[in-house]
Amino acid sequence: MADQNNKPRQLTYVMAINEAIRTVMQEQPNAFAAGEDIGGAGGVYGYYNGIQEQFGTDRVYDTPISEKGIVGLGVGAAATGCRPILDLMFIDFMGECMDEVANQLAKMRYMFGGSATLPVTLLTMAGAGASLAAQHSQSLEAWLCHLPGLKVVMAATPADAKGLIIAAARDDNPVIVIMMKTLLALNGEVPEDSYATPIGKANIVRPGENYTIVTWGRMVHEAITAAEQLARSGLDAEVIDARSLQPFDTETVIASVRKTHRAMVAHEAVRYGGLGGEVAAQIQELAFDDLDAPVARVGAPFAPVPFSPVLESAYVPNAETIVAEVRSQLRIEG
Amino acid sequence: MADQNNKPRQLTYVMAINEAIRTVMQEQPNAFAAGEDIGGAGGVYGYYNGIQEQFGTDRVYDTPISEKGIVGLGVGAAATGCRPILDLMFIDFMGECMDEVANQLAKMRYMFGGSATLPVTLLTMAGAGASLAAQHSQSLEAWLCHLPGLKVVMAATPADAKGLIIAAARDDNPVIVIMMKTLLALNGEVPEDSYATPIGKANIVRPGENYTIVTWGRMVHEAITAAEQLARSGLDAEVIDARSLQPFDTETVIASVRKTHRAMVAHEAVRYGGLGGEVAAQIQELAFDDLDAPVARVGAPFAPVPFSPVLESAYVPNAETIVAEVRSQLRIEG
Amino acid sequence: MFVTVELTNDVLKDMHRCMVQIRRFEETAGKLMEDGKIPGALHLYVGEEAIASGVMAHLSKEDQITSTHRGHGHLIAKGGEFDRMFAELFGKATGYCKGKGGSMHISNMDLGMLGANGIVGGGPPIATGAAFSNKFRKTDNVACCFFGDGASNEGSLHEAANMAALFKLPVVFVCENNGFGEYTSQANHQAIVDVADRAQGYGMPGVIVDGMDAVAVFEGAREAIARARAGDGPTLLECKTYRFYDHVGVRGMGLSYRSDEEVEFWKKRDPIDQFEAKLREQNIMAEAEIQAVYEQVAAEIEAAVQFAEESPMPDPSTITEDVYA
Amino acid sequence: MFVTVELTNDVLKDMHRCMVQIRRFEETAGKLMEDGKIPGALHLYVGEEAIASGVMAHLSKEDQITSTHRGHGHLIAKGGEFDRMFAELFGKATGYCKGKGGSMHISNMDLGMLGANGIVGGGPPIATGAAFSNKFRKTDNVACCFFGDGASNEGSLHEAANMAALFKLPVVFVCENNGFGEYTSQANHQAIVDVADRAQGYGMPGVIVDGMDAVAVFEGAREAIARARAGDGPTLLECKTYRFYDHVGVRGMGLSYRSDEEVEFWKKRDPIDQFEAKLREQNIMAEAEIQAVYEQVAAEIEAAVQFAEESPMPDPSTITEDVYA
Ligand SMILES: Cc1ncc(C[n+]2csc(CCOP(=O)(O)OP(=O)(O)O)c2C)c(N)n1
Ligand SMILES: Cc1ncc(C[n+]2csc(CCOP(=O)(O)OP(=O)(O)O)c2C)c(N)n1
Ligand SMILES: [Mg+2]
Ligand SMILES: [Mg+2]
Repeated sequence: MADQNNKPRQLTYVMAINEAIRTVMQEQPNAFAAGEDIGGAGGVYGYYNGIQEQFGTDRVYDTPISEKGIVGLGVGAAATGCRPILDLMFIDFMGECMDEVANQLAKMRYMFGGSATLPVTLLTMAGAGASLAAQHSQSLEAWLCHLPGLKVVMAATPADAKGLIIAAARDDNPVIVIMMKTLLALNGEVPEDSYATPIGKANIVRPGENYTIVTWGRMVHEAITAAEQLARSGLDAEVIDARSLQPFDTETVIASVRKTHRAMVAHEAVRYGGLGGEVAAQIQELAFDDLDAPVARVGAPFAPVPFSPVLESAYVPNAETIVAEVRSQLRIEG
Repeated sequence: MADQNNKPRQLTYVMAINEAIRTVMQEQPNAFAAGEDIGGAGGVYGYYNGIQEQFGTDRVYDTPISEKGIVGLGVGAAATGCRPILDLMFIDFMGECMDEVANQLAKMRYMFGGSATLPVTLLTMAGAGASLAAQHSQSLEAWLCHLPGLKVVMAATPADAKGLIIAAARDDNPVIVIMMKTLLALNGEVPEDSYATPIGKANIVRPGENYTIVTWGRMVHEAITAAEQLARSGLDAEVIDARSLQPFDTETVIASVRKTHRAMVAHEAVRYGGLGGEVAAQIQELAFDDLDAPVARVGAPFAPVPFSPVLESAYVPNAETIVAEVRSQLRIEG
Repeated sequence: MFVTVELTNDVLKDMHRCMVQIRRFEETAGKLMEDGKIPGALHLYVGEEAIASGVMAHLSKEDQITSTHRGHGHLIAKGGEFDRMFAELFGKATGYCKGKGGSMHISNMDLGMLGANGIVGGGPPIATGAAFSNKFRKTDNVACCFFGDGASNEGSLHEAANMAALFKLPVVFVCENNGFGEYTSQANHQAIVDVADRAQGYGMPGVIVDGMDAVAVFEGAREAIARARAGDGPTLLECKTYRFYDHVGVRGMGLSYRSDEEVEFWKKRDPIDQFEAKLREQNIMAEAEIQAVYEQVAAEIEAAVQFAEESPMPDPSTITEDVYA
Repeated sequence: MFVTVELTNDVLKDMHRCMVQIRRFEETAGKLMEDGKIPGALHLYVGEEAIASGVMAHLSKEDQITSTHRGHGHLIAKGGEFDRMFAELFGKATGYCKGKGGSMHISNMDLGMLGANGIVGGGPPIATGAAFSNKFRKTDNVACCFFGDGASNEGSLHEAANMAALFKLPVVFVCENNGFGEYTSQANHQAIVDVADRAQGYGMPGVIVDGMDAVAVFEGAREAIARARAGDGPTLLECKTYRFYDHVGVRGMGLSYRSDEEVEFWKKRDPIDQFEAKLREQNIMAEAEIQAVYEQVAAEIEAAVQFAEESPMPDPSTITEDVYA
């Protein structure tokens, strides 16, 4: 329902997820949801609240703690006519089901010469910042993007959380939707109708003239903050929320860099071996002559995520890290 | 034994692995080996031939087909005073034990504040070219290099196969030694004594003046062949076998690029999201002003590894792919 | 209750033909591999034919199976055609997977064959998913999951079996216990003799049958499949069997992991020989009729090999096709 | 045979003190979390104290344990000191893990406590490795692996249990069956009532004890540990128990996954209350002596919390330390 003043409706990220799942369940009779504690409990982060009540235990399943089993269930069900929505509570648990994700879900269609179709949507939560330590705070998108056969998207706003989940569910390919635990309470405008955020299309969230920041997930907000700070040094940064990491919208990024001549890729994942390397490599490959400075990268240091809040907050990249990196890249003083 | 003519001894890659394992078992009383079919059968690729006979069933264990169990066995045994040599037949099976590798083996020391020491050596076989299709042909080093706490090395020659395994076993950290199935029959000079190939040090396998190819694994040989072809176009390429992917010898690479001004990273893994992105990003970060052209990248196309030999041989990058990429990068005519 | 397949003479003859088809297909494939015509790894099903034949006698095209690295027999019993199978093994464009899968990924969705699998233990969670789908879509179809004794030690089977029992899914876990995982004997990979002992721990029945006797497999499968179709949940059906060839390929690697006596003992129990002896004894098939089967199968195979040989290789431009829908 | 620990009055008193220590530690930690002093997630062991106390009564520092996300009680029973434990929960530099691990990774190698684990099912393969090491290094030490009913459905347990039985390793798999994995009841996560039913499928004994009765746990553990030390292999020891607080933190989330009656039923079986009643009844400890324990523990905890509060935070420069040896 539109609100009384007819202002666009605001929704939290967590409620946007919830609404997206409800929408999908309504639109697709063959969709079912399965995951640990998503039924009676509504999920540990609450984004399944009320969904089992609404759609019944025939559509929403609490599963055993069996991540291989859950993903395998999705593969087998999808290959035989269902449209599963799977829940992997934390992306850190990907290790438990990486065979099912990498060797079955991603490859089955190809290995079978195109005869299998696997419309699986896998929702999972990533990111640090909640003092959950090394095994509950990772950003592992780089593993997944290296796997032909998967699509990978990451939602930075409530609107995209809803739109990307709906797009994933409508897609006939396996799509992994990465959500951010630190954004759950974030409020934002979310259209009430059913809509899909196109997969493969980046979003310019802050237009700018002379610097490009390519980023995703929570870091989108840090980048915007950083851009505002940088504006004071006369740098007008364009912030691009990549949103879709696989397929990646190289075109939008390159168009921006051709205009701005300087770029950075920023993500929360460990810097070494992160997807930022891929993006930086692409930028210099395709816009080499346009670059006035090397493409900078921001990511977490080469260590697991520490528990202690003082360590964790120094570990996780943020607006300050971005600003500092830009300054050092462009040799801007203080 | 040195051979009669006092020529340096030649050994195949597979026999070099075998000799390395024997050396380690001899040097380290707390070393044991565990893996599928490595005992009685000597391993599916034969590199364990005779080792159980020599060291006994108390040191060399056939395990059940339980990859999580195998890696977990290594973690628990290493943390309590053993020096396990684990065998993961194919790197493709990493998905089965990624939790144990990523969340336990790599992180235990850090999570425990430095109190646990995990001298685990994990041997595994990678690469395409044997018509083994999508689940037995992958190159997944990128997953592993993104994990703080692990070291990752890759052997391109018999001498390095031996030296890197010995180095891994002497290291007090978890080291993953990636071997290449298509190199098993490769002959090369291998010193008879016990020696460690330093982890963290790249190897300039072909010095050159005006082009740098950074590569690893089987592609080292393809790069050398490519360099010879390129020499005919007046390009004198330096070929660097990175050898150690984590830690990575950035210094050697950058020194080369400062000299040559043009560079490429080539690997067998899928190009998108491969470690080549990281290396290309580093090169342009650290040697931007030295670069006369964008850093090029060669890797497999964005698809799983196909079975059919005609498809597979077109899929796997080789010397021709490298040459073609260099030509297009430098806009050299055919 | 669902009507189950009865063991009529026609069914017995079908099972016989199926076993002969598998045997001849595998022997031919083995030779073609040795001749260098089939690349890659080939895991032959020879010796274990009674299992695929006995189980698949109960299944329609709408029922699903998941297979293993040793999957040709399962596909043949599920209705796979020789020509497209050989074409796949040859890596040809006309193969079931357009040459992209090969032996370890041979599959046909239209026949409900959800793939051989290069990952030991890859099948059980997928079969459980298919069974889930059967129930969710309110069909009375059943999924049968083939796996080996070696695979029984993978965590994937544990998770799938528990989930299948919990949700009472129409799936039958068929353990093809041939006593070895590659070169490692069962005694060296688990401390139990009967994999069926694990069933109780999931809350499902565990049944053991002679996997060299197609009728015994048929009867065991009948009950398990009926139970599944009736909505009473999964069964673990263990079939004791033996593979006559090496783990991969035809000839042994010169390894002494199996004694000659052991191999001989099992070869005396050849599932086809035993079955034919009974067919003759009970006057179900005369010798000539049996021979006719061999001749027909030989002709089919010859034509199929020719089809495969003459088929075109896939075009390299197709490498990046079929990655996404 | 190894001499096992006898159930002397001193042992009973130690077990009592241990349970009180755990209870008070957890209650204090819960309060400190609610006061915002402990960040992150805290899974409290209240209600399950009899298990850690009863099992650990048999272990020396050289014996190892692997724990779970609910690990404080295991560490305390293994000899963990309150001050360094609180310091870790606070994220301080003086904590057992220098603030890098927190509640879910609390550990101490010197005490043979190979870590709480944020991964459900993370422990079993590691415990199996420690047991392997004990055998390999020819010690008579044993590893005890704690895991929950929910964790029993993870493939890791399956693989570890099979391997442990196969190699006859000195390990005891202690299932703390509190009837729930998070908010999902056992009936909704497995089709069996007794996790111990799974033991047979690995070739090891499965034993069930009352996990609210420290003496029953002690006796069950005695036999299992003796068996392990004697080289006769692993045992699955299932302890039926209940957690009194919520899955994470103290208060329920307003979820109705457990009825008030159920909670009340189990609270009447409080392991400490029951144990103290017996101690009094059998004149092993007088009320005053019992009260003295509480007072001592309270003082210890107070001092430890003060230590933790006054300890310095780790320096951000240490972030990249302890990654490699
Ligand atoms: C996850 C995984 N681990 C190991 C292998 C290598 N491998 C292929 S077949 C096989 C033996 C399987 O034994 P079993 O399940 O008994 O089947 P069988 O070959 O006897 O039919 C092994 C270990 C694999 N393909 N996948
Ligand atoms: C691999 C993995 N999956 C899921 C979780 C989330 N999780 C944490 S505790 C828990 C429940 C564990 O239940 P149980 O093993 O019975 O232990 P209990 O909490 O009851 O002591 C779950 C699902 C996790 N931490 N790790
Ligand atoms: Mg077998
Ligand atoms: Mg529990």
